[in-house]
Amino acid sequence: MKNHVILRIVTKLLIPYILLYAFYVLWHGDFGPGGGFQAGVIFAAGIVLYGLIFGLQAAESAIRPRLVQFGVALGLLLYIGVGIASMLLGGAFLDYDALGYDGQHHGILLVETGVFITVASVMITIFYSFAELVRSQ
Amino acid sequence: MDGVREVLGWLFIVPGAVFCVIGGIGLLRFPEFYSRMHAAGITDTLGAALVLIGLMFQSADWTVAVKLVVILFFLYMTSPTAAHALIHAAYTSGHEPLLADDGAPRQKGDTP
Amino acid sequence: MSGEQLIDVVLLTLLASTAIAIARLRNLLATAMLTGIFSLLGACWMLFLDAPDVAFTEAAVGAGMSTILILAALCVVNAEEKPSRESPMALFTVLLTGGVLVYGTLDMPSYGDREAPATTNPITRIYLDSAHAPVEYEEDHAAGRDPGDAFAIGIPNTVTTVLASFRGYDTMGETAVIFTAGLGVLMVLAGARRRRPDPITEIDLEPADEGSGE
Amino acid sequence: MRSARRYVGVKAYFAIALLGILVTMTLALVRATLGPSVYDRILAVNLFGTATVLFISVLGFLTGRPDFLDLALLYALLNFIGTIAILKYFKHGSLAAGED
Repeated sequence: MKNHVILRIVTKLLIPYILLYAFYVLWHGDFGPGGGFQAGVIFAAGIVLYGLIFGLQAAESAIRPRLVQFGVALGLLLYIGVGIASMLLGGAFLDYDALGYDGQHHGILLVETGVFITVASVMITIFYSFAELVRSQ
Repeated sequence: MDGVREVLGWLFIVPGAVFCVIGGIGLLRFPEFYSRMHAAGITDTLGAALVLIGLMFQSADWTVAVKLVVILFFLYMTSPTAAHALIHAAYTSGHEPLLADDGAPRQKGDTP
Repeated sequence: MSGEQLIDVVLLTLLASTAIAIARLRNLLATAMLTGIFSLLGACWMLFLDAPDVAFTEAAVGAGMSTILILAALCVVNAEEKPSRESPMALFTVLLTGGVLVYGTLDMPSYGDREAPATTNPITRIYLDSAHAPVEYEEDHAAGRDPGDAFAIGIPNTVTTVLASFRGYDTMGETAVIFTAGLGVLMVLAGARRRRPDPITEIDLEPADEGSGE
Repeated sequence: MRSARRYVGVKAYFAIALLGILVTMTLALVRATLGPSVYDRILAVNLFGTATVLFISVLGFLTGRPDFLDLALLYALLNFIGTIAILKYFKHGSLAAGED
């Protein structure tokens, strides 16, 4: 697929928009359909498209597997961290009102970002694992 | 204003839907892959464009119209590319066209 | 039959026939493609039932990932399903389970029922009212008082509010489930990779430079 | 209950377009099921994806909820990936290969 000029050019044109759309879904989820989970899947799909066209090697040098494995845990930690922060600030666990002015809004955005990081990382990790499995056979 | 919208709706959306159905019928009835590709192209480009342009005239809000333009742009970017990749893959892997250049069946087969 | 019901019936018929086709086909690649169609139809149907958030999830997963993950799994196994014996016992079990499930739905309120618990329960009102912004919140905050209405959150999309704020614990659990699933896949596949060392194919990876294609 | 009030101002051409798109979907589904070669099936799935984008857009206008268009945009962006993945699997037998 790498020698396929038309596919490569269109993919290069398309991937930035897919990633941008993922962030739109993440941060616009308060107002329209969408949220962290959907955004994570869309982001992962963009990376997977890059891997499909330019090869696994190129995708892994763009987004390193170590980084992705780090992200799998980071997202969940961010989620729990918001809960603990609201406890430290005097509220209950995950009580966003304790986070200050407009705390609900900020708390929800932070939590959704955590879900986004975990979901995107898990999806990319699964793709990398399967692709490497086939390559090493 | 509403009358103009009405007329534009009938002028764009209904023909768009008709072209979609035509593409679908061609996809089902044509004898082999390359001619089916041609039929599917009608839905992918003409049908989709007419329906989406017709919807643009119906939208009450400019953000909705912009979203429709963006949808049309990405459809026009991806579906011909996918069609090109598909036909390239089929041709290079030795999938021969069933019909000769003059439209006569090249071989006895399942042509209806 | 109203037009609305017509569309409902057509969509459900298409879903059922896709499912039957998936069950009948032996070629697993074709099955993967029909699964994609099933997901597209499912998203359309959920959207038709006014559930854009659920449809959005179905769309993102169905169009983006599930086909790719099925294909990735197909790379490892055979692409043709082995013909299996059709035992009457299995058919009986499936029919029994399906019958029990259908029997269970008889107790549920019918579609669009005004008296359904989901519409009469007061919590529904609280969830839906939460979209209003807390009116005097800014002054309350400046004065160091608690806001007047504890349930006013001020986010227009109620689904996001319920998922991330009212049911924040549930969503945290779901994230933990995804985390565990990723961890499981990583450990299983990494183990499988280590058991089959193949130094030759591991080494001959071409350097990734983009310009070589033209 | 989805009230009938929402459909009072309904335009007939939206309903006609919706039915036409449903017919197209049915035809594409039949081709995807029958399709003798893999390429026919990929073609049918691709067409089905386009029909879905149109269905969602028209449904959004029919029910007066244009935020449905976010979904149509998502499909317009992502349908491509599935087609490419199937093609790549069919040609190379793997999703990881980098060279053609």
